[in-house]
Amino acid sequence: MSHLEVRDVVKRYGQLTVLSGVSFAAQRGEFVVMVGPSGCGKSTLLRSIAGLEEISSGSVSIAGHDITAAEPSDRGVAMVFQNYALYPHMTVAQNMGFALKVARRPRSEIDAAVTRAAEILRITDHLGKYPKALSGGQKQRVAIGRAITRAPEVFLFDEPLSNLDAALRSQMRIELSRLHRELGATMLYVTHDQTEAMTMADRIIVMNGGNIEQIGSPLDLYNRPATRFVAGFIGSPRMNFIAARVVRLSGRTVGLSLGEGRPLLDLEFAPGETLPVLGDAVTLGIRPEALGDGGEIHLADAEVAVVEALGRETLVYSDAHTLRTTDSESLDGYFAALVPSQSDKRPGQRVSLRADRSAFVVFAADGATLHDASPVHHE
Amino acid sequence: MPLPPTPTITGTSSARRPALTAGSLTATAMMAPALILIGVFILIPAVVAVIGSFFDFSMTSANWTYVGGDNYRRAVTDPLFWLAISNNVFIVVGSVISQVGGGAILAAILDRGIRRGNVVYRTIIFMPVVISSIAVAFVWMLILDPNVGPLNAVVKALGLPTPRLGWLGDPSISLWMLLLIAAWQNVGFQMMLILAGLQAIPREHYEAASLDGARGLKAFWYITLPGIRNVLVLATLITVIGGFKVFDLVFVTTGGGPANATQVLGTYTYTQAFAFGNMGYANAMAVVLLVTAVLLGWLQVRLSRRA
Amino acid sequence: MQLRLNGEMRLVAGAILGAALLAVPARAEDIVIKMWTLDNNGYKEFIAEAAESFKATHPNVTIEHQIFPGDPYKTALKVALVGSDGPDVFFNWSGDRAKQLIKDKLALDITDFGNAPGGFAKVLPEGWLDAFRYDGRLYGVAMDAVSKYVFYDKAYFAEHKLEIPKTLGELGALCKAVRGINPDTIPMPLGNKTRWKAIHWMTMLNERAMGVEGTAADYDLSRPADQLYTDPGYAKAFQALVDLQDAGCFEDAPNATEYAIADSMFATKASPMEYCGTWCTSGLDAAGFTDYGFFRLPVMEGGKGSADANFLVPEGYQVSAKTAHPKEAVEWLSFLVSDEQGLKFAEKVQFLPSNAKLIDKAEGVPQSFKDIARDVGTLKQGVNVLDALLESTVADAYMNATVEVLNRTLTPEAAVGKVREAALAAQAKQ
Amino acid sequence: MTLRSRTVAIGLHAVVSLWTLFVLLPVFVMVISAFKSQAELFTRPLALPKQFSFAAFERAWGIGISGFLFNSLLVTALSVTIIIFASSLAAYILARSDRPVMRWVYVAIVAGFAVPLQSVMVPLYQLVSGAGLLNSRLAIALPYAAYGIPFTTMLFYAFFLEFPRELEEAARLDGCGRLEVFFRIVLPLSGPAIASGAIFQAVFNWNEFILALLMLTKSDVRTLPVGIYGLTGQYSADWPALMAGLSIATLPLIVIFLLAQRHFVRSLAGLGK
Repeated sequence: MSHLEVRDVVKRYGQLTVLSGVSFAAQRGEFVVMVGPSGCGKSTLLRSIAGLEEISSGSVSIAGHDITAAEPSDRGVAMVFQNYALYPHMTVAQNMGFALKVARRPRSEIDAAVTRAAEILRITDHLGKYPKALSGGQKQRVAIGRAITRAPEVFLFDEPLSNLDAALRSQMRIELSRLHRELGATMLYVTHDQTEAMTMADRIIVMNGGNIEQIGSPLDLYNRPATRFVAGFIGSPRMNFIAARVVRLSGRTVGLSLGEGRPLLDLEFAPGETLPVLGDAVTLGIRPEALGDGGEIHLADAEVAVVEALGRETLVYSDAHTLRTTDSESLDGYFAALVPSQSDKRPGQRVSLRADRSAFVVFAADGATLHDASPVHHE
Repeated sequence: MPLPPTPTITGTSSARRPALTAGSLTATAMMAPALILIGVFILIPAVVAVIGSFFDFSMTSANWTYVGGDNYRRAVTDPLFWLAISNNVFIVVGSVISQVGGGAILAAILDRGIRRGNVVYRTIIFMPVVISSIAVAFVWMLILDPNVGPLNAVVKALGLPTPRLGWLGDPSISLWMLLLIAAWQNVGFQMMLILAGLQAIPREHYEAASLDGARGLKAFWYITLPGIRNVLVLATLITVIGGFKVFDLVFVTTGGGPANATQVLGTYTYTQAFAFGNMGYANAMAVVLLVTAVLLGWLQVRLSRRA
Repeated sequence: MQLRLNGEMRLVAGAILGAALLAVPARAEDIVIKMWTLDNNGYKEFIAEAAESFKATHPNVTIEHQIFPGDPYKTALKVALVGSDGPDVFFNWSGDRAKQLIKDKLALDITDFGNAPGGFAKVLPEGWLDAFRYDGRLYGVAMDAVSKYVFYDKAYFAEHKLEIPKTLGELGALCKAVRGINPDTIPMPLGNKTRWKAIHWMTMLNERAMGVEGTAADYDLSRPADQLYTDPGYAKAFQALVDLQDAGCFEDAPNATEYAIADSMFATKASPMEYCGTWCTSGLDAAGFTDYGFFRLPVMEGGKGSADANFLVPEGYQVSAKTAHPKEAVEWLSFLVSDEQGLKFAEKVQFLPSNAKLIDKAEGVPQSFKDIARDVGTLKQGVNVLDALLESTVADAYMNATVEVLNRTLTPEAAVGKVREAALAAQAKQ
Repeated sequence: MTLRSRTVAIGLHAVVSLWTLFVLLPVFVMVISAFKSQAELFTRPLALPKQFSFAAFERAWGIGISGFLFNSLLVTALSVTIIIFASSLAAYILARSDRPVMRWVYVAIVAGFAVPLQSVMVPLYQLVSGAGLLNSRLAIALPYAAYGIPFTTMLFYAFFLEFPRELEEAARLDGCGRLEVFFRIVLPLSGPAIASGAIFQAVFNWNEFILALLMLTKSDVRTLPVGIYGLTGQYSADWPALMAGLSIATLPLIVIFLLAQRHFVRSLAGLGK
């Protein structure tokens, strides 16, 4: 049985549906990260699990108990908030011990729990201070410490690192991973930062528009995105998308062209798969790291527009003039390519955009990945 | 490090109710003290006043005679009622200009123009707010006295003419004096309110505006004014409602005189009720005042919510 | 909306009460009489000492004395009499205010208690009893009266060889003479900011123009509507006030001047005269000013008034209709107007007591007070003050009209018109 | 600093200084007058007293100002406590509830702010009288509290809208019920709103006159304004003692204001939102 189980959770505010039937389960000790763009419902889902939002239908259970209707404090969860939510009028120790104090635990037990949590987080020196005397990172540790003292079944994190600067953020990522290992606790972590998701998660839940798009391990999501949305969301820099059209149907082979041009790719559909219709709009996706001046398929000739040296690698944005990416991260439909730094590209330089055929991912008009369609060489 | 085995989930035992509206009983209980007090001491008397406005009775007599809308008809034809209303309107308009305007000017100066002595100034200017209207009225009566008052002495020393009938004895001047006293007492409050609003405007807005070339008046127009719009609405409405409710000040300084010249709804109602014993008529006028004031209160909510 | 017991109920209630009293005849219950008065100098001490003396005959009665500021008392009293915690006995002016309370059955008919042995009705002269007599019944006990005189600075008069005026015209001439000596000297400051100073003038000027008889039917609104306040004497009285103002008697802005300021002008000898009440003597005493004389407001040339009539406003106490102890309350009031207490009252408060039998024995009061008391004793006719005597809306209109006459925003005739208008409205409501 | 900006600065200083002087003059007159004799007060109004005499203060004290002070303190403290307690609770629910009916409740409460006291004075008196609460210091605190609640609720409402909700959510997760969240987290952090609400209401209740006059008829329960007003008699008024009494009555509030003014200004900012 799963440790945390969410079944068909629906959340509506009047006419507006924020969660439309979400289900997933987390195993004991698993670190699950929920990602998605803002407004996708991930925070609402987290807060529904915490009991801070009342759900319209569905159920939530933790460790086998149905807690759908329980008070937040009776659910066995602890939450770490984005803005820390430390009580300004209490010291660090009082903040961390507050839940136990409310539960009328004996003084000695509270002290012991606070001391232990402080040791884990290395904030023992700050126990007597008030939150306003702490730095952002220290505040976040206290917020985590407050969760630890409660010894919850499930830890909930609501974008806990988004208020920290970059260096501190990566440090805290490592700490959180260490903490997860040490405590062996079930953690549900909400973020919009895919790096956090990729680096910390055992499993990632990608949410979009109140639905779960895909659940899987970080590499699963990267390598086998279930939808165009997941493909676009996971991976940095973002995947290049190119609008394509079905221009030829022959048996189980479907020919695609880019824009008005001649067919570029043929797809071989596995038996049983629904074939697209002639004239259907589909999308081709290719990751920037797969795009370069080598490869079997020539996409287009282009002119380098912007070069961003990232250090080990260089990100090159090129303008193909006749062919534009859609849904692009950069402006103007430029193609993004991640190339080794030695390649020494300069703006204005002519390049050829090429890639291996296996690097292409094809998405149907509804956004679903056509996994069972494999590109074959044409020409 | 393993977690201590603390069983924390007790959720299954709760009845099936939504977690966060669970406190609606508590919510009602938390609202209760305020609602009960308001109900008993404001609502019930207000309702009784409305009922009383349809009767003819004196405070000391036990007989209530139902007269329908007579009291309201009487008000319509009573020139003093209209005079009182126009005096109220005068005070309202004058107070908004003098108090909100004056308060805004002082606040603007203290916010941007002056650094030294800021706290001292603002403390002193606010001080009259905490002095009782009774005290204010007595002190000003002394100051405005035509025979021995300092104001006359100062005006005479400047070689200017003093009003023959006295500052409070001349019907054409006494209302202005009430405005002056009210301003003396209340400008500090409005100043503080507006100052608080001004200080809540982020400095970056001014910096950005000044990079865009908007300084001085332009910055005031495009940054300051929109930034304190809500505060100004609130200040204005507090002043307007206060202007309609004005009582203590008029009651003690002029008693509505000379010869009713400064009668306002509050004092005229009081006179009709307690001096003449026309409780029904007084109630009818009180209801007019009540409705006006409540409408203004409603307006306040509307205006501040929209913002 | 008042609960009234009918006859039988009262009998039953009385029987129960009587039985209860009989059951415990030995122990008299403790009685608290709540008494409300204004705050005049010496009042508090006088009541406190009297209450102590009263214990000699009524050991079980405690007097609980509350004092009030002047104007708000009128409101507070009315409100309290209707409410649950009102006084048993309370101060009131004779005139319309007393009449209203009697009409609304809030003041008790105390004729029978008063006529009991030792009752006030056996002590006070008929004239004083009239102050609170309505339809032949007594509704109050007159305690004192205030009168008004023109006080003058004897030294100033002697220095400038000024004479006491015999007529209002001479008074005007006197004012001009004072202005002639120093134009900045205000001959007799008025101080009408609270409106009652000038209405005191009008009270006497009306008498001087028309006599007490001539005005009575207008004052109590008993004259037919078409004749109400049509006597040209009313306008003449206003004109007399205007004439005095034109003669420079008053300060420039009488309607903006506090009465206390007018009083101090005379007390500090900045002004040589003031038309002031008998209550002024204690204040002058306190200011160390003793060398003053006084005279009644002079008569009007061609007026119907009498030199033997003067301002005299009886004040006294009424008993609340709600009191639980009417007998004790009246006994207490009767005690207050006994010969001995009358004397003490004169000594402590320096008001003219209704019982002035022993006034000559008074100690610690200025000679002028005794002189005034003696002069009041020679009056043939007391003139009650308009603001207490008239129906409240008429009184209000009269005070406002007087203010406007002084401000010169109304002519005397127009002012009478305003009063008549109010009187007609009040009469129509009766 | 340029000449022009210096001129402007001087001009601004002058405006503020003039108003400050204008504000101070009457206060000065009040205090100075208390040291004069009645005659001196009226004959030499602008001059300093010839000798600083405390006689007027003694006379004012002699009418029992210490008792009035105590009564005012008691009535003010009690009513302000009730106001803060009831208003903050109500405002908290109003600010946190999304039920449409609560909007109407809010409007109704705000409407109460507009109800003029004198228009309901007689029914109110009869109510209090009927309940047998006349002449009870504590009883007058209840109507005072009722009339203070609307404005204070508005004040708290604005404050609570800005209050960080995560703190309350954290507290709920920590096991606090609604009441506990309020009393252990929200209220302890509402200092500015409490301070300004308390000052406003203290000013009003400390100075309230008409109701106190009607409902407190015994001199041993009277509050300051009524007690001091007693210095004006039927035919005479002791102005120096009046001024002395008013000075005594004014002082405590000025001190309280000076102590609390920092909070006060900060929380006013929330009112306009």
